[in-house]
Amino acid sequence: MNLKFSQEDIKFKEEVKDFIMQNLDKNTQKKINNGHHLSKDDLVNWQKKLFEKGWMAPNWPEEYGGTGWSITQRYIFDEECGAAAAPSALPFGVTMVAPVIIKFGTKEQKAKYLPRILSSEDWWCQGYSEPGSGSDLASLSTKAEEIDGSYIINGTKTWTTLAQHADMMFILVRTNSDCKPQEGISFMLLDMKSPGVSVKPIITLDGGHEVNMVYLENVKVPKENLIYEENKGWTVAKYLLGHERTSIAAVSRSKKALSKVREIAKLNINGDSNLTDDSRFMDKVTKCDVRLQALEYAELKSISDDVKGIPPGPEASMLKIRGSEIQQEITELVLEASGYYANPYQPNIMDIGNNEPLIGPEWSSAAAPKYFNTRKTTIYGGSNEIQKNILAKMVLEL
Amino acid sequence: MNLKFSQEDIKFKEEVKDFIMQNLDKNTQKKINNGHHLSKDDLVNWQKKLFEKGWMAPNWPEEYGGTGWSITQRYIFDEECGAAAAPSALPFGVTMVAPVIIKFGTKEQKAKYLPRILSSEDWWCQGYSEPGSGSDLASLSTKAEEIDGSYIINGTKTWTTLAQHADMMFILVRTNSDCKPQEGISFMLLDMKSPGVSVKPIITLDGGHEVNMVYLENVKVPKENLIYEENKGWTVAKYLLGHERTSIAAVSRSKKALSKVREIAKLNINGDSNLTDDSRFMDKVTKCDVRLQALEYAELKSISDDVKGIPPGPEASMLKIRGSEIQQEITELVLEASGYYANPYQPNIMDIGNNEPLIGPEWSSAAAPKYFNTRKTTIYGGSNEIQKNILAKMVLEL
Amino acid sequence: MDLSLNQDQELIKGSVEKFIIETYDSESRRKTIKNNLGSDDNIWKQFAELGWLGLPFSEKDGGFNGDLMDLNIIMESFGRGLVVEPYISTVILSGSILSFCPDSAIRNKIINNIINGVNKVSFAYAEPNSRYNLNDVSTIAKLEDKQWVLNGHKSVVFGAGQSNYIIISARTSGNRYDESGISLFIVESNNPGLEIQDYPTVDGFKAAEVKLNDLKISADSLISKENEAYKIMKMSRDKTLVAVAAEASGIMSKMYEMTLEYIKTRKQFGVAIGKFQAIQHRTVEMLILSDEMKSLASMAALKANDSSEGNKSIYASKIHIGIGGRKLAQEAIQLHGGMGVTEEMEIGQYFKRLTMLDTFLGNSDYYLGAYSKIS
Amino acid sequence: MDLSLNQDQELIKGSVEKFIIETYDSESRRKTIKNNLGSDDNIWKQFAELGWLGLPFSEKDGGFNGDLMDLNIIMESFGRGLVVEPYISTVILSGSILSFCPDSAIRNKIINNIINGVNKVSFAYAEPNSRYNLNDVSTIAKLEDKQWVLNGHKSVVFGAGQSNYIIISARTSGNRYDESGISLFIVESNNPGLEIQDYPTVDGFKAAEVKLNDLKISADSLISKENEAYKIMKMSRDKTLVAVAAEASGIMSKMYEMTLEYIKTRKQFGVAIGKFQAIQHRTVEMLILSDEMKSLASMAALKANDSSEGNKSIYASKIHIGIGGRKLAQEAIQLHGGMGVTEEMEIGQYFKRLTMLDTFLGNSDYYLGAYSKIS
Repeated sequence: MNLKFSQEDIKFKEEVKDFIMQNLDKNTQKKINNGHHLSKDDLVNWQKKLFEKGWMAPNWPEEYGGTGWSITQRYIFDEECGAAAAPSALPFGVTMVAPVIIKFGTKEQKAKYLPRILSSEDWWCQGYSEPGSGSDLASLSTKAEEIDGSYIINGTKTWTTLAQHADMMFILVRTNSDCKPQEGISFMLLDMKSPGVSVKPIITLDGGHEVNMVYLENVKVPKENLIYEENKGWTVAKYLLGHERTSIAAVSRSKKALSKVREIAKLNINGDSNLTDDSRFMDKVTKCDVRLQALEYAELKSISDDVKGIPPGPEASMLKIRGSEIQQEITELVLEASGYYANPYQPNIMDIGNNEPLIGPEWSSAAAPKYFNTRKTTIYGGSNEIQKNILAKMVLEL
Repeated sequence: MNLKFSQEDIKFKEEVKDFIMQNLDKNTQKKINNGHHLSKDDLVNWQKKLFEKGWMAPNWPEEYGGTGWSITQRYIFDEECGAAAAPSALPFGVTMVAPVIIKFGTKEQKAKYLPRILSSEDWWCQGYSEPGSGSDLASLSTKAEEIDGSYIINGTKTWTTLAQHADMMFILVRTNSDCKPQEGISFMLLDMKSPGVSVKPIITLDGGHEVNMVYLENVKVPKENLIYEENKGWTVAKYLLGHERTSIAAVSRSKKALSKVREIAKLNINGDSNLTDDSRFMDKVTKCDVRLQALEYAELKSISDDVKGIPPGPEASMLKIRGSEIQQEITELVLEASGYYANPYQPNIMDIGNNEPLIGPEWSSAAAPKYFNTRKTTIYGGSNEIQKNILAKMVLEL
Repeated sequence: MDLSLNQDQELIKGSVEKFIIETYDSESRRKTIKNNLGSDDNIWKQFAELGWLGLPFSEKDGGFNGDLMDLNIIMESFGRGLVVEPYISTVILSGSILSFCPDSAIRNKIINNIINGVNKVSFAYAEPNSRYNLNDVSTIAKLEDKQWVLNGHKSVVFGAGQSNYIIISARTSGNRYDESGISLFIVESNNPGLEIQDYPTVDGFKAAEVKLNDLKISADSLISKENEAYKIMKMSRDKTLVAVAAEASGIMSKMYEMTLEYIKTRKQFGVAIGKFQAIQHRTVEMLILSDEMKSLASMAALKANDSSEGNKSIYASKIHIGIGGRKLAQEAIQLHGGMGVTEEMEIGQYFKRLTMLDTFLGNSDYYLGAYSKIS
Repeated sequence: MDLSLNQDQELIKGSVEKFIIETYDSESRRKTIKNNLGSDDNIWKQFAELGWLGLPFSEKDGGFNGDLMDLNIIMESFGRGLVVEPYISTVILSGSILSFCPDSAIRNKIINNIINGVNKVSFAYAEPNSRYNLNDVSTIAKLEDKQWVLNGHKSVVFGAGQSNYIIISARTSGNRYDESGISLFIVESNNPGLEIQDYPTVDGFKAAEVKLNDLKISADSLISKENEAYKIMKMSRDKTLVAVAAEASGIMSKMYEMTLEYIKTRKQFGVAIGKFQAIQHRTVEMLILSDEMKSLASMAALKANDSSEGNKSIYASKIHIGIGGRKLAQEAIQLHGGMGVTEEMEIGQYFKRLTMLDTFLGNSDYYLGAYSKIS
């Protein structure tokens, strides 16, 4: 066992650094550094750079456009992107639906969708949650009926992240009601431009518009958009769940965010002294760092398994639980550091063209909204309670 | 609303102080101050002094020997006993079985037992838990069968505190098995000198002998020792549970223990400096103090209700939960303060006649064993999990 | 010792509870916030009529001589109703400052106008780098030609943009961190030497940056004794903390109740999620945290003036807002699941307010430090 | 980067796991403790035969040149087996000290005797008021007539009463807290200048107060360079912490497993208590805490020698013992209910050891302070 980098690895690290320096938009970087929301353009522009470089899909097999990186290279890439405050690629396409298409898709489906994901031509969203079924996903009631060789879908999806920009949705629908809930679900690909699709914003606590209700009224989905078999959607969904593992822990982003907290602590924001002299504050930073070190090692093991082709186990749930908790703790630290300057509400201060005068330091301008909004990380992607249920069942066998 | 003392209250406070100073044995006090176990004599000697003064039973109605104190006097008495490290009277007699006898007992039962409790002639223990039923008390299986006008009891009780010294036990037994578990239980008084009673020590984590197994083999209990009605023992037990409220929070003892922690922190145990300079340590003391202040107010409200004759509600469970947690936290603080001197194991160092040399400071001599042993406070008297179940049902109505 | 409310207190409690339930609805509150008003005039008028604006002032000053427990009662209900009007900043914080200042025409006039609901007043003490230290004052006041000339930057002054008067702490002698040498001035908010940058706060209140650019005010604008304002500021802050604790107590009890209600109705896996034991135990913990806040807020109100225990109980209550309050608030959101993070649900509004209350006048870390010094 | 064990490591792991499961039973362990022996000679002999006593020493010194990951593997199993023999105090702590000291006849002889299992050695560093500071040394060593004369009181010296040699840190120059001026001496434990008060520790180990009353030893007993021992002490401590983290990891994983087993079998209200969701979620948290310990222990072993990250990872692992470890230990006892607090149940033995490991070489608060200084 060792954590050493080879000469090649060190060269690769330089290459990644250079790439980021030359391609990452400064305003995008500033937004991430200060906890502001990214625009669609911020994200797509970055993803297109990645695509041009061939680095859009480190988690895919090489034959489909994956990078073929070793565990060390994967680690280095994540680390450098985090350290430079580069955006993470939007997961719904490249990290979520793509592995599903690769595993279960037909040749035609692969040929049609994978290249468009790689090039960021399609923006994907996830149609899972419904108003009546959040944690209890299997109880979903959006219906797909087969009529004249197509599926006709009716129902409502909710918490659909960034659906307002989406071209495609992967969706779980009920194709059979006369069986156990899990056995009547299908996994489909739905064109968001289809007639009958309407998207209504849900405004979150921070005042932002990231999530949506998506109403589906007699939406027609061609049969070729079914993934795997009818009524086997649950199998597909479970596979997908396990494959989120490396992105979900957000280790490199949290490392960057925590080092940003350390930088903030060095500023003179408490009279002539700074927060590094405040052991109360610094101990919270350290405690967070301790857990983050543990998480980093766990993630490394997980990437290592992934590279070796070992299928993900329920340990992804542990990464999710701690990763989300740590993300929240870091936002608390920034909030605490902000003092009174956590109060001003200036959500759009970093948008291009905004001429409002900035109140207080840049780094605190989104401290409170970011804290509010980050409460979601323990709720979405399978709430931490659900993750604990999964671990209790799968690992503890209770 | 006010928390002020009247002139009379202040006089009473002086009287209590004087009484304690004149009557509390110094070695007993030293043991309490340093977290060591008390002997039977330590406790009985103190209780006899209380009896002589007429202060043995503040929680009883005056007609049976209670003190008739106001809420303020109750508060003052507890406070001063805590502050002086005076023992609390053993609860099983005066706080637990006595209110039951007063509420449910016959004239004869009252006449026979209450005076002997007041005078500490009888040492009581509690026969509730069984090896197979801890939290699930209603599932108890110790059987009482009526034969020739007496009950014959067979079964095993466990976690019986200080049964090795006991003259009497109040016991829950099953008198009917053909009904809901709660409906077949009776509450009885059992003479520990009866043939068929045998007591076997359980040694706890700290190496101490406080609890026991009590084996009951064909133990004869006269019918007049039944409390209330046959099969109504559950009603009696529930009544008793609510009446533990004022003693269970241990506020005044915890206040004393925490002020002792502050004293320890002032000693030079870290080079030339002391722990009061260590904000890590002191913040834990403060956080504990904050909760203790909240608990004190809640207890005051509870005593206030008690004095007004308002029957205790499920808020006793909250006192139990926080009171036990705080007791544990304080032992952690002493353990932390002890540093390396938490290591030496000298359980009997304060016993009279022990000639071992003391290793390290007196106050740390029981730090670790006390911490180990105090884990029990969240387990016994209805574990904190059970208290939460009770609150969920009775207060939250879930 | 007496732990029951007296008759007057029962009356106040009854009237404020009734007002909150019957009059202070969340729709109008949201409208006030959305329209960036900071306050609903009609509501403020009713506060005056009900006597709440005069409650903490002495009879001599034209007030009702309410004690801290009266204040506790009002503020607990305001917390439950999530009152967004600047009662704390005008009546309690600025009001205390004024009432602790020596008699003067301007002091008495403004107190009178606060009580009548005619004037709102803000207290500008914080500065960009002062964090929570009242004694960290870089704003300078100099006497020139019988006028005071003030220069400096006061940050996050609650309600400043909607106030008629602003009280300003400024240094008249000494060095930046000295406790002595601080004086208090009052100024009309339309004085051209004031630059007021008004903005909404994340929890629906209003605040402003107040910059003093050669602000010139008359000699009688000095309302404290020269150089001796620190003690008044500290006393006013501590009194305000009693109100803050009560507000937090109201918010926490309400959040607990809303969460309890939610888990009784929200179904997953075919049953109300309140049937799951893990959820039950966590909700019980919320109940206890809320109950502790109520105890600490009452303790602070009852003990505040006790010389040896007063500060300990006040600081304890403030510490619990930051620790117990944050825990309860996070659990409330978590148990509301996705709904908890939507702007639409009321729970989030309480969450935001409670979060910001921790920072107000010094957060829990600050008072952990303060507590260590006095115990 | 490679996260899998190499062949040698797999071999060590296999052999130590086998030994713990097949040979190291809790009955004999309890007998060793009860008889106040501190160590079972037969077990120690097997340690020597299996090569574990020589593992961390270099080949030049007659050892097996094991790295920190090898040590991690051994210690994790020792944690699971709750090994009470003084492996840490003799082989790791005293062994590291010796190996970092410059070559000398006595150094080499004793290392050899440790490897062979012939000698046990203790390291006496702490003093009654030194708490966890290695540089707080009041014990004085003076050179008189070509002999060193030592006076002082060394406290809680693990295994001193059962050791053949004791290494002593003493001040040869400078003031009480100076890092420079500390030297290391080795002395046979039967030297009449040593007064050894032997006692059992609360977790089943042995320790002693060691008082030096004009202890006279030959000039070659100075094993470090004069005045320059501090760095050696710190390096040895940090290396020992890597072993401590691994032991804690073994203990925590075992406690988690024992608790899981218990909640699967213990029935209340007619079902195994592991069926209750509140219990399940808490046990999951234990699993995560245990997993974190394993990650941190591995991280510490892999990074220890990295100049920029080494100390951070070591201190992080020690902090987690005190925070995560204590939490897990308390939960393990709580979920065992009454059984958890009996001396008879194994869980309590693990609880005690893990508790005391937090204090060993500095508790979590101490390393929170140390961490702040280096990050």
